[in-house]
Amino acid sequence: MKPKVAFYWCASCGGCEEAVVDLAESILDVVAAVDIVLWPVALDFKKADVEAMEDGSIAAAFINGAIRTTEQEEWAHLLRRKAQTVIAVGACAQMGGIPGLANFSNRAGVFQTVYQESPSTVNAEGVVPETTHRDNGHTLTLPGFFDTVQALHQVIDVDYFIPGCPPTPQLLADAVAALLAGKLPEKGAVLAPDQALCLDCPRKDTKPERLAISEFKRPHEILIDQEKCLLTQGLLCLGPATRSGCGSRCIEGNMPCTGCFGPTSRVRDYGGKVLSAIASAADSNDEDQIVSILAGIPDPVGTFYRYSLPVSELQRKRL
Amino acid sequence: MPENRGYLYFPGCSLRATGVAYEESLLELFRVLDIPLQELEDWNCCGATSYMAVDEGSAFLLSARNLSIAGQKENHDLMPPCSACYLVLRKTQDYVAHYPEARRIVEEGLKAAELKPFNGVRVRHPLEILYNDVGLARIKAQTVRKWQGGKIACYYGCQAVRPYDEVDRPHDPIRMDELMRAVGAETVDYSLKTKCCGGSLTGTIHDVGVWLNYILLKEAVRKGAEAIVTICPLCQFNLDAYQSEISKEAGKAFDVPILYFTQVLGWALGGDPKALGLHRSIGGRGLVRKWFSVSQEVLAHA
Amino acid sequence: MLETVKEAKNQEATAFEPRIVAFFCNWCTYLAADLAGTSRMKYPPNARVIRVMCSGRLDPQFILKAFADGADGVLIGGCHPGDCHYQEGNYKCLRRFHLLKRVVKEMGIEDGRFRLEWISASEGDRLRTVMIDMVEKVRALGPLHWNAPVEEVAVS
Amino acid sequence: MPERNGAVRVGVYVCHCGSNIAGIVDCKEVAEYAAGLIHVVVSRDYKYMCSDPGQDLIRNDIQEHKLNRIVVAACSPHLHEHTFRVATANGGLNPYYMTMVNIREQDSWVHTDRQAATEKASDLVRAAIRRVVLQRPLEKARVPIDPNVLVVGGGIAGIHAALTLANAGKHVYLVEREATIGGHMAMFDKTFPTLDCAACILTPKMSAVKAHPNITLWAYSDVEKVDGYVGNYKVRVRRRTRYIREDLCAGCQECIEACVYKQPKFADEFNQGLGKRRPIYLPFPQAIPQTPVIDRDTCIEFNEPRKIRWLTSLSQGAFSAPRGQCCLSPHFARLWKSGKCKKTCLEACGDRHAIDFKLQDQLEEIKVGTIILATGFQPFDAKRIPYYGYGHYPNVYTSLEIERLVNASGPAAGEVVLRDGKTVPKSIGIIHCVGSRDENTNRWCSRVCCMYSLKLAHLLKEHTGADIFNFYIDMRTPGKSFEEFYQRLLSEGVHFIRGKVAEVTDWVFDPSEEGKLTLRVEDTLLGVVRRIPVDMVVLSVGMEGHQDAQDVRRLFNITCSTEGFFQERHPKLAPVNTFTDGIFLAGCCQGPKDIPDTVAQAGAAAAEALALICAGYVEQEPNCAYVIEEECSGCKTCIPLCPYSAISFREDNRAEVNPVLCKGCGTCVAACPSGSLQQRMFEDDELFEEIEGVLVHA
Repeated sequence: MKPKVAFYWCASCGGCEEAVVDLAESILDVVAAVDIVLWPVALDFKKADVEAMEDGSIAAAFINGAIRTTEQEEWAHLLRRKAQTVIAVGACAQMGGIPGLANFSNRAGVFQTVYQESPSTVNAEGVVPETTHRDNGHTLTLPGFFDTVQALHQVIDVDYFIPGCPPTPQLLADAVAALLAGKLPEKGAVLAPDQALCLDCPRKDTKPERLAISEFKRPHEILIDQEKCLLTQGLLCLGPATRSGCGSRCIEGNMPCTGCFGPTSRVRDYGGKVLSAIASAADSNDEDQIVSILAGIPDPVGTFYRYSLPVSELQRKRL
Repeated sequence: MPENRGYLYFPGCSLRATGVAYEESLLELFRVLDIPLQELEDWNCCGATSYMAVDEGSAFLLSARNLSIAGQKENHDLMPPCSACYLVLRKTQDYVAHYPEARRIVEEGLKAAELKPFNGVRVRHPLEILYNDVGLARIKAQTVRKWQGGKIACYYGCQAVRPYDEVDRPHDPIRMDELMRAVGAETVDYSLKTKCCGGSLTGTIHDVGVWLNYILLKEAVRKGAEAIVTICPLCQFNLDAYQSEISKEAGKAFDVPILYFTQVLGWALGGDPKALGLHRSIGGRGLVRKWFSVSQEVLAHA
Repeated sequence: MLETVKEAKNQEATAFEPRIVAFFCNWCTYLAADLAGTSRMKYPPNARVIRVMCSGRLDPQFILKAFADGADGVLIGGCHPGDCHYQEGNYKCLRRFHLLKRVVKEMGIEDGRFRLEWISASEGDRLRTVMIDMVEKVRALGPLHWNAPVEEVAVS
Repeated sequence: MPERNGAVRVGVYVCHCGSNIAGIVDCKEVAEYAAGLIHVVVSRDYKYMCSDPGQDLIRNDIQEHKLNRIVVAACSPHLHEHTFRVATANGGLNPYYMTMVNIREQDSWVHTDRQAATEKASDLVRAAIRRVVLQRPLEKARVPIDPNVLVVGGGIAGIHAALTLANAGKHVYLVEREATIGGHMAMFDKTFPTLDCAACILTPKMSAVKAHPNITLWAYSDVEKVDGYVGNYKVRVRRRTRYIREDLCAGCQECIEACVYKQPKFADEFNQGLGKRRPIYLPFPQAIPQTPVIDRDTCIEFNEPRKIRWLTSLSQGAFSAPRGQCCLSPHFARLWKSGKCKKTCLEACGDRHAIDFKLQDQLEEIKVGTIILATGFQPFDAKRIPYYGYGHYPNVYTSLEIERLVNASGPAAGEVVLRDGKTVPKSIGIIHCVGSRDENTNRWCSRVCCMYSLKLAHLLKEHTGADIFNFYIDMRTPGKSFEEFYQRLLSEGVHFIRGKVAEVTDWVFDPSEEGKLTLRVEDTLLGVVRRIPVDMVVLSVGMEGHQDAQDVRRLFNITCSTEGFFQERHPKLAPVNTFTDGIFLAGCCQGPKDIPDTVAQAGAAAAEALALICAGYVEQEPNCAYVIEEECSGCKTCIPLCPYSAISFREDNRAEVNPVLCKGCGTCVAACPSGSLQQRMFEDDELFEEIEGVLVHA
């Protein structure tokens, strides 16, 4: 009998699901090899079906997305109960990802933006979501909305992580293969190489031994050289701090690395570390000059914690 | 500052009383130099003398008001010729900048009076202005009456040079000497140039005050000076007014002209002798007449 | 963890005593602190000093970690510019400090809680002054206690 | 984590340091608190941990209780870290399994609240325990010591240090800025309190330096660059040219006599400008080396190019003086008509050909293992106190001028006369503490002024028989037979007036003061203000660090105390060491001191250098950075950050740290974006534990 596999999505954009679909033909091998018991984005299952399953009866649950609502939290716990192995898929599940940037605000702030201030919103009577709403005799309910976004492992015990925004189909396929072959590494591992991107970078030979940045540029400001190391062009490429395994696709696309694969295993606070590396390259010993060079980085938190704010040391903004 | 823009002129009480000659000669000098002076409108007592001794707080407030008015002018160079005015105005700025208590008093006071803070005001003594802004070169160049009078002892007194060192070197000031030499005068090495003139002692502990002036006169004469030139109305008054009394006390007749440096400069640069307040001199009138070739009648109408 | 939370609580209950983590370089500021000691200068006991060889060793992660674990303030002490025992370490520290300061501030930690001071081995008195000043400023800002759990009520 | 180093058994030791710590910190409570923490097997408090019994305690516990980690809470690690590492090693443990907690300098000595201080101590101990658990066993690296020594400064300190080392068979490079060695001592006449002649005791040592086979003497030279580290310093020295070749010059000084200037006419620096010299001169008769110097600024030969420069500046209008009206002395103007110098000195030198106007500065690169700084002091500039009239009244002198004046070989051949060159002073006032113990100038006591003022009082009395008044604040005569010397002076009829002189002035109050300088002073013993007229005033100026002390300090990477004197490693226990290993201090560059103290300190500095040289190697803290290869991505972030270029980039895209070049600052480690650069003794995880430790109660 084929091992049972579940896919679930929490706070995410769906890109990780795309990655699964992007397995293309080889998805058939997967389907052939495993028995998919849950995949809301593609097939219609009900929560009750899953609840009905025996605990631990699912071989592996692939969960993408961050946890930001009570429903997502419940599902996470449910799947943890039913699955032998839980694999956090993608930057959101692993680190909070883009949704994690909401930790710069809170529920009230988010609602304010989404239901009041966003330019496309017309909401004169200021309706905001409520967890329960009575309407002529009927009670409608919505999941609760947390102030703080969390990564999956901050809510349940997670066995493995597949990084990326989204992960490459290759990484997914490898993970599944390893699962089937029972060749998964020790618990807690990130299923990608434990080295920074520079090692794989096609432009690595163009990076000078003594990098000194006197002005930071943003991609839209300059004509980016296709060959040269992006940092030497003054672009904030986070490759030096970011785990490899993505096949340096952004670099190939002539765009700097934004760090979606997260840090390597020894780094506790991705943002802090990459900040340190970047700031150290500021080409001045004069305080005022240093400040003005670094002013070329308009949004340090958004830049360095783009995918990892919820798992950073500070986790969220203190409002 | 750009001298063409001129200066805010703060007369203070002395220059309208015992020190009228100072004001007259100062105005004449700046006229000759073609540097506009604008009198600070609605100025009040600088807060020096009794106030500073009795109640610093109110002294600060008094001078703060003057500073505040000056602060609203776009010309921020405030020129008090009287050393006492200079010191208290300068001191007020300093204390407000460095002592929270003083700042509190002044800020509250100004607010109560609906006055603005006096940021950016520069308090500047005419000696330093003539030396730095006008400069020896121009003084030399504009000298039309080379000094023919006797040797001069330059006497700076205390308040203009201490504790602040912006007017001149605190212990051995030299700028007045250089200005005098610039117009051809010979100055003596006057070791008492910053010693005490008695200040208000002449009014309170009279004989001590007089005694101090006796020392100043005696040494100046010993050094061969025929006149003493001052930058401070109080110094000038003490040295000038008590000469006869001192002469009696000391049994040694003093008849020394006590001039303002602005009188000497004003005359040298071609100012109108009548406008220099020379007729107000008490000591050494003979010499004054001789040196400044001032006619009898000018002196007469004193 | 809970310990600190409890403690944090009853700290607020009683008079608030700021917890300050101080990272001092071995050659200047740490020695200044020793000198303050040998000179018997007195300053408040709120700081816990962690010695590193050079302010250049300071990984921003350390500062973030200190705040995350409940520090009300973090003080970095290094050699004066031009005086670094390792020639330029303090400049590297300065570069990181300015970027990190912005991050920390955006995360809602007030300026006064995170300071970089140049204190040479001979400036025991300056060390004392800085300590006193820092403690007072942080005391005025009140507790930070980042590690105190935030109540999550998931209802709108 | 702990498992990595096997089951961890920590021993904690809290030192009372007598009452130094126990007076404020409740050591017992701290020890008890520690006893309750995880991994702690033994926890004790003890009166003196650094004492033998204290160290035995550690050793025995290690064996008895199978301890494998040690935490000692005591004084600053800068004081006793080594002691306790040894104690740990004696117990059979790797010394780096020990960590120290500073609860004296940074706790008990600076705090007053017992409870708070105790809590602080407990926090720090807790952090140390958590840290020590992770500490790795380490070995010290050995660096060989180059036996050659560089001594900077050829005053009595440098001379004595150099000779001591040379006599021990070590090679010494002695570099002196001036044209001769001898420093200030060579200018002195007699030395207190014994009154033996300075020259008589100094010049033999100077010649010894010149003659010594183990000493390379480079006078008229500057140290320009210092690289490397203890045992292996690379130094570049610029030897300014004298235009006379030391190797060819026989020191006959005929060239000096032969100079076109029949009469010396330039201010003579060595004699404080009281005498005159020629453009080609020897600072003083016994100067070492005995090679004269040709002074560019005053030698005619070098003034031709100057003329050209001057004329061009004229044409560029940089100079306002109208043409023809020459701003230089008529003497120069004449020369320009007459053209270049006749070079009579060359003729005098004859076929020795020692003089060569084309000579250039020479650069010497040397390797030394240790360096002794003996750069001395500069006398306080008396002009900074205008009311004492120095530079204004001709007859106000500085003490150094008087030293030259009373000196038999001085400008006046020992004749003490006023600046008019004839009058012998009948009354002399000596003002102490000029530029010392003074809020307006220097706060510190210069230590020697009282004694040398007494000496000068004695000498001046001897030379002139004048009435001598000493004006002092306090008479400070600590030192062997110093007080006795003071008593002797009292009996010699010298007047002593206790009070700070208010001013030196020429204003006459009563006829007796006519033509004299009057000192106004409050006699604090009589409680009256006095006016004392004298013919001559002597200002006993204090000692300051050289004005370029800051540059020198940076050059050698050592620290200056706030007064501008170089800072010793420890005020009591390491007075000649600096915080830079292998660099030592001798003499007044470290602080004001008299000749005996200076010589003693120079000897000590030499001994410290010898200690290193004889050991042959120095052990380096194993705190250098290292790369975890399999995790390094070769991003090169670290490479430019290393001030010592210790990091190189390998073929296989990995960074590599050269442990010999690495000084262990850890700057690269903090920057490594993948955490694959680490620093021994300061590993990330150790520091994270420590941070958590001080904050989070276990």
